[in-house]
Amino acid sequence: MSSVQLKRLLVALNRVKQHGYIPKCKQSTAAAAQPKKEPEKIEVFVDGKPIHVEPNTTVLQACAVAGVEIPRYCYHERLSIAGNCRMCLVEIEKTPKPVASCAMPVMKGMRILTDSPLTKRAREGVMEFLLVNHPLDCPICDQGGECDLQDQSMAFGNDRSRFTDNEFSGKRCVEDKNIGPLVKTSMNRCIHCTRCVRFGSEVAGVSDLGTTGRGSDMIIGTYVERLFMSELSGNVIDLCPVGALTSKPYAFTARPWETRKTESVDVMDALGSNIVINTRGGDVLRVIPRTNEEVNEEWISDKTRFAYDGLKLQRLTAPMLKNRDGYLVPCDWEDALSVVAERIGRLGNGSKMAALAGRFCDAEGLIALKDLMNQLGCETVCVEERFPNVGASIDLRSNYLFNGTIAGIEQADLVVLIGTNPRYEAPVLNARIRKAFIHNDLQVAVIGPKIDLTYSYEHLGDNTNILSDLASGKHAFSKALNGAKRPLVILGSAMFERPDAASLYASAAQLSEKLRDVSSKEDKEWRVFNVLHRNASQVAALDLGYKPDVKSIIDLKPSLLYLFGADEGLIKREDLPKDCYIIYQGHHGDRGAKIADAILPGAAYTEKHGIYANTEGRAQQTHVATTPPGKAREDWKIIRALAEVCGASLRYNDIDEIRERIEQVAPNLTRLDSIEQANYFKQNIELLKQHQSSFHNQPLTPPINNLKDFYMTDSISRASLTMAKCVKAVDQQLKSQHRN
Amino acid sequence: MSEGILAKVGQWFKIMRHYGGIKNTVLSLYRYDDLKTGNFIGADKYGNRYYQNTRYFVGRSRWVQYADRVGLDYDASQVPPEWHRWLQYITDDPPTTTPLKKYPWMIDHIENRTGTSQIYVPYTTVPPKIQSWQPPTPSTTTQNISSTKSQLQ
Amino acid sequence: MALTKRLPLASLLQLSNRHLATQTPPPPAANPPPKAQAPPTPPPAQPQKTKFGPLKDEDRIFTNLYGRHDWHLKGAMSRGDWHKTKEIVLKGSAWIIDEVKKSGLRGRGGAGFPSGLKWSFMNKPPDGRPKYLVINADEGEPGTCKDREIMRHDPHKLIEGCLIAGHAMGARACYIYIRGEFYNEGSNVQLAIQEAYKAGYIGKNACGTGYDFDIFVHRGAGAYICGEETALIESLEGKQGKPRLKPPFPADIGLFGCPTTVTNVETVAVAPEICRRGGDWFASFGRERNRGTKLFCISGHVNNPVTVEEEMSIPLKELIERHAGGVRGGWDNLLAIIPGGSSVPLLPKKICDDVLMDFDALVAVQSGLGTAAVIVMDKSTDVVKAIARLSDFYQHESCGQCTPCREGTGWLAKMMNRFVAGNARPAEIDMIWELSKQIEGHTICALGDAAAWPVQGLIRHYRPEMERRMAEYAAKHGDAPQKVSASGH
Amino acid sequence: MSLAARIPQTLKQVRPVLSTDHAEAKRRVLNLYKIWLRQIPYIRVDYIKNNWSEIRLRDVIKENFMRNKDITDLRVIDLLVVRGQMDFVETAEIWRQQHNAATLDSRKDTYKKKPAGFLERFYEGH
Repeated sequence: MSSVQLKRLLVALNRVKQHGYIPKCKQSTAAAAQPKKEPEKIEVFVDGKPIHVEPNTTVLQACAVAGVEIPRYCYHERLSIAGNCRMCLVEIEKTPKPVASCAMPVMKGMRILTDSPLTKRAREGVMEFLLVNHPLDCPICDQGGECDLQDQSMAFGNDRSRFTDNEFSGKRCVEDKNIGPLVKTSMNRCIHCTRCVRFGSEVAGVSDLGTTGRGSDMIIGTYVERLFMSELSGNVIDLCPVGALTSKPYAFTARPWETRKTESVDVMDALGSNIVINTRGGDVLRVIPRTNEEVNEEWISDKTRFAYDGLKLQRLTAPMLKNRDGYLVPCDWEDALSVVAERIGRLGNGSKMAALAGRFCDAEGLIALKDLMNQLGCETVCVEERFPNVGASIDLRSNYLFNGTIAGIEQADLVVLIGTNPRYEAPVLNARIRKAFIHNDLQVAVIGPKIDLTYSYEHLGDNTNILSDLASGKHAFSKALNGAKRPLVILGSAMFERPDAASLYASAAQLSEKLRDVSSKEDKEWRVFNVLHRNASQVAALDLGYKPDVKSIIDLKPSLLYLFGADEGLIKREDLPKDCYIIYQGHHGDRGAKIADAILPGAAYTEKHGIYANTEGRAQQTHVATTPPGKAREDWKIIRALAEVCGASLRYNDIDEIRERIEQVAPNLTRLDSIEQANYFKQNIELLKQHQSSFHNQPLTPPINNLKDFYMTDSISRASLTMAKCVKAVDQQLKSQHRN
Repeated sequence: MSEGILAKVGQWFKIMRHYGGIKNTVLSLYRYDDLKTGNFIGADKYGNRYYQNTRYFVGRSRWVQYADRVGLDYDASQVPPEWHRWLQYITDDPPTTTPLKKYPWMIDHIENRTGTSQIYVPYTTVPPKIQSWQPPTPSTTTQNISSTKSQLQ
Repeated sequence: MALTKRLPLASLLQLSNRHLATQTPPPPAANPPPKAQAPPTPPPAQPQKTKFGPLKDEDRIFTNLYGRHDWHLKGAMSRGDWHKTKEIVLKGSAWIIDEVKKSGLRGRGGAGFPSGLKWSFMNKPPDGRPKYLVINADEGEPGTCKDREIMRHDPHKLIEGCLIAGHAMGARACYIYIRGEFYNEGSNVQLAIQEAYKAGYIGKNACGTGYDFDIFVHRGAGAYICGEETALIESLEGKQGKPRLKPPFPADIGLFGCPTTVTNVETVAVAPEICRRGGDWFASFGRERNRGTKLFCISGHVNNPVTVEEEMSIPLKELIERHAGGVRGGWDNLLAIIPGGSSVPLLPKKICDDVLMDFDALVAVQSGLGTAAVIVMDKSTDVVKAIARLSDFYQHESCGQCTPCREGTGWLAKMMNRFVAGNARPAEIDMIWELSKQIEGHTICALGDAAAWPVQGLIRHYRPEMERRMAEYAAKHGDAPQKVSASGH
Repeated sequence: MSLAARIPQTLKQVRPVLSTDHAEAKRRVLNLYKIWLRQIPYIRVDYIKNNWSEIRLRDVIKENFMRNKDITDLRVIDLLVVRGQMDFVETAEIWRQQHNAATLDSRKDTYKKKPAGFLERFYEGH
């Protein structure tokens, strides 16, 4: 046993001691959701080996259960079955022809032969046909090394070529399409598996891609040259089994075996999509999704996938202090920390100090900053996104979480979206809703503007009265609502910016509680009320006791303000007293750095071990893919060092110790990959009863309602050239004559 | 034997004649630890003189006496390329008999400057991986953040 | 439809004579029904039949095949259509299916699936979904022009058949998918439907039976593949005409997700006559398992190309000699015959001499009855070029959905076109054989098989001819025809 | 986890490298130590730049031997002896260069120590 293994074992044992259990990686909601009677299993034989599978599984899935991998191109677990590549042909005893295993349901006593001469010959034949018109450009193809066609032709193809006819007439040539700044096409390589077409129409909900032509003239494309207008368009790159659709920003950058893969978590939205960061030589080369059934399945949004080039631009790489002329100049850490500490010390106590945390902050940095500020006597430690102070407010976790869980959407039968546009606030969540809409007949109702959500929904209107109408049962939709067995009410966090956020929140919570009375008959544990956050740091910040109230900072008129990655521009220089000293700690020179007097360069999410809690309250951690650039340091270390210079004492010296500290404050944040259930709706409702509702007249409009605004929302994506190109492309598309 | 001695003495005189007096001979011996006689083939414009004596074995049969002004700081890189090719037996025609063609793009020969203040220092030619944020300075406006955007448009 | 029916003047007289003979003796309204209804019809206890054809005129079902008479409702009724349809419908679906089963009718679209069995698949307990009958009138098989004749000259037979077949399977409506090029045929069918609606034969309370049945005409856009049943369904639904995966079969999930049966025009059109005259009557024609009469479309190098109704199992030679005026230049001038439309392998003369025209006999000689479109080729034909042309056709008509067909048909066509000149090595004949085997049976629909079979037929029977051409070409252009290598792409 | 308990068992079964028992191994080690000590005057001359005194050099040699004093595995001891002989030959034959020989002295610092305090380490960049 190596020392590393030993250490891990010790850590695990430690965990057992602390929690009494080893935190499970993934709870299977699918298993929990099927208490119903198990259908009788069918016995089939794969290469003579008997296995039992459920009826309605396909032959291919049955083989997978038996541990036999059937080669495939067109088949994909999350897409409908096309059955057109014919690579998955297997022989079944007593059938004259080989059958396409991806589409064939198993039948009792079926004897599947995956290794018979007939099967092998069929695969070989299909491989040969696929390669007739596939160009031999593997050396310059970006898919090389992770190409299904390459791998499978090695495994199943013939070792001789019979393509004599290519010497007479050549291979098929297809014009490359320009479908936007993200996806590069090389249509000669296309093998017509139609995965991209199916993804577009089934998951992304845009029918931009399709097939035209017939026979060998069939081509995948957009018919007229236009943009693939989807916020999930990058996923077709992963889906394409060959190099026909590849990443434009990543083009000709690296081979997959050269890159170092780091499993991490995305912070571009509050969903916490699981990602793999590919790096080479300290350079983030690309971001690809990682499968997590509970969160993102295997999709990620374009912002998640392509905004990484923002991590290389506009970075803060050295501490900066203002010189005598009032301009920021780079300096050493020693100087920066001592000057900042001196400014803090000059205040005497922390009552005139404030701190504001932004959207990319990890739990480690958040707890360190909060500890420091509290030790210095400062209580105004806020987070950028607001939350209404009504009822129990943030004291009960269930008030600000997406309680129903993302995977829970698939069990829901009705979703009410209040003032949110999930398509652009959490694209992968929207794909999940669409999935449920297609497969489970999920009914969706929207309170807000009429927007294109890629699925049809009942539009209830966009004014605030509807909420009270729904709650009182006066609304026409109330009947459907009250009949719902597993409803979900999703409240957009953008609504908390409104002046009547408290009333809005109260009525949404009350409505949810009312619906829960019905749903609890079906499922006692069903949780109706959900908040869809937009900021990755929000839930962890609230868990750690940050105040969701930016206004209190302005009211305080602080003489020192600590901006921790706060780049939304909620506090302007004019709002603060003239002599207010602003410290900015973060990774990008954005709105926060512009108004700062001192800059402490921190690490971006790819450069640190950080815990992030997503909108469901699921704690997940990022890992170090690259080191912070220049003199930048991990955030909690900066604060820890500053504390030491200030004379405050933060008692943690390494990542394990700070996580122990987090555990003292919010133990759920250290139980990675699991959701701590929160269930205090009743109590909150009691408290909410005291609230007097008063609504404003302005319509419930989420801030981002078209694709153009989706791309650049935060300091990383604002710095990203790729995202800027996307904005431009969408702009052009909207102006072009082929709008839709 | 005596002939041998006579021959040796004759040789000495020959050498001294070749070098032009006792003083020059001693100086030469001091500079090169060697005294060779041969035909003077030519001199370049830096003052290096080139000799040949085919009685020596190939490899030793051609040599250079560096310009007097360099003293002991002579260096093989002081030989200009047109003489280098003769000196290294790349050609048998010295530039005195067959001068090389002159092109306008040819620059003057420069000796190796390692160890001097004009030393060659390699530098990176690739752009930096990380582009730092430039804080507003007196000369720039405050439009830094949107600069990437404006570059694009 | 390169091979349209052309009637030389000489045969015109003969044809019309025969038709007159059909028409004159029995008063059309009176003659057939008693046969169907009369119980004392002697059971067909005939001894093993050994001689098949020619069909007697009174046994013909399609009595207006040549358009000599009025195709409108009135004329059709005078030929016996819509006679006692109500009674047939009222006998119920089980009786109709039973009668069709008894008749031994096999699908006339090419695959030859027993129709009674197929229709009975639809009689599952209802689950709330409507059922549909879809008529495949997308007749695009080269050499075939039987449905076309029915639709333009006898549309009421089809419509009456739709009603009966539709009732047999409990269909709510019927869609007739007519090939786009059949403009006049589509118009005729549409007019006939209008007439039938007006007469109350279809629509609400069809024929006064209390059964509601609607018929819609849908005109295709001329893709051969839309003649495949699932592609036809897709096309009807407004999608690209590309075959669906089976299972699920259309009888479970078909048009608009409802149980659907797709049948050929001829199959449906003979149904009323079978019901009227009894399944036993129909079963008295042809050999065991190949019962009934059939429309044969004879085209190519014959003196008198014709579409004719004949008894099943009629010898091929007799069929051609009797109805098509014989092969151009005499039977000895015959080279080969494609017996069932372009997608079946061709037969050389020595097999044609005594082969019977039915499903089983042609399968026995490694061909097929298909749509019974007999394409005759005399000795002036370049047989390799003819098959190469068919390969081109299949390449053009492949839908491009599944790999072996999309890539394979093009490859076959490329090779076949080289074989025409002989620009290939003899070893490539084995290769193309293997390729065709790689396509056959590996595709979603049968188009892959259809593309492979003609090539296989050619190699089976004309390999020496192909090798001769290659040798000739090699002699003319130097030894090796091209830089063929085993490894080069 | 009885890793320690298993070691003697496995050791019994393996083939010896040189020594069959501890007495023999000890003899080998002492022999090696002696030849190193005898070489001291020559090392001082050969590696003059290190400017070793005789006492210092004796300490260095002793320290190098004492570093492995707790090793009980015969095979390991034997291999260390072989290694020491190789080092010796290299030193005696002057195959080593001055700075290379200097590495015999472990107290000669060739790297900077990592700071222990958090702040110092922070400034260092850790």
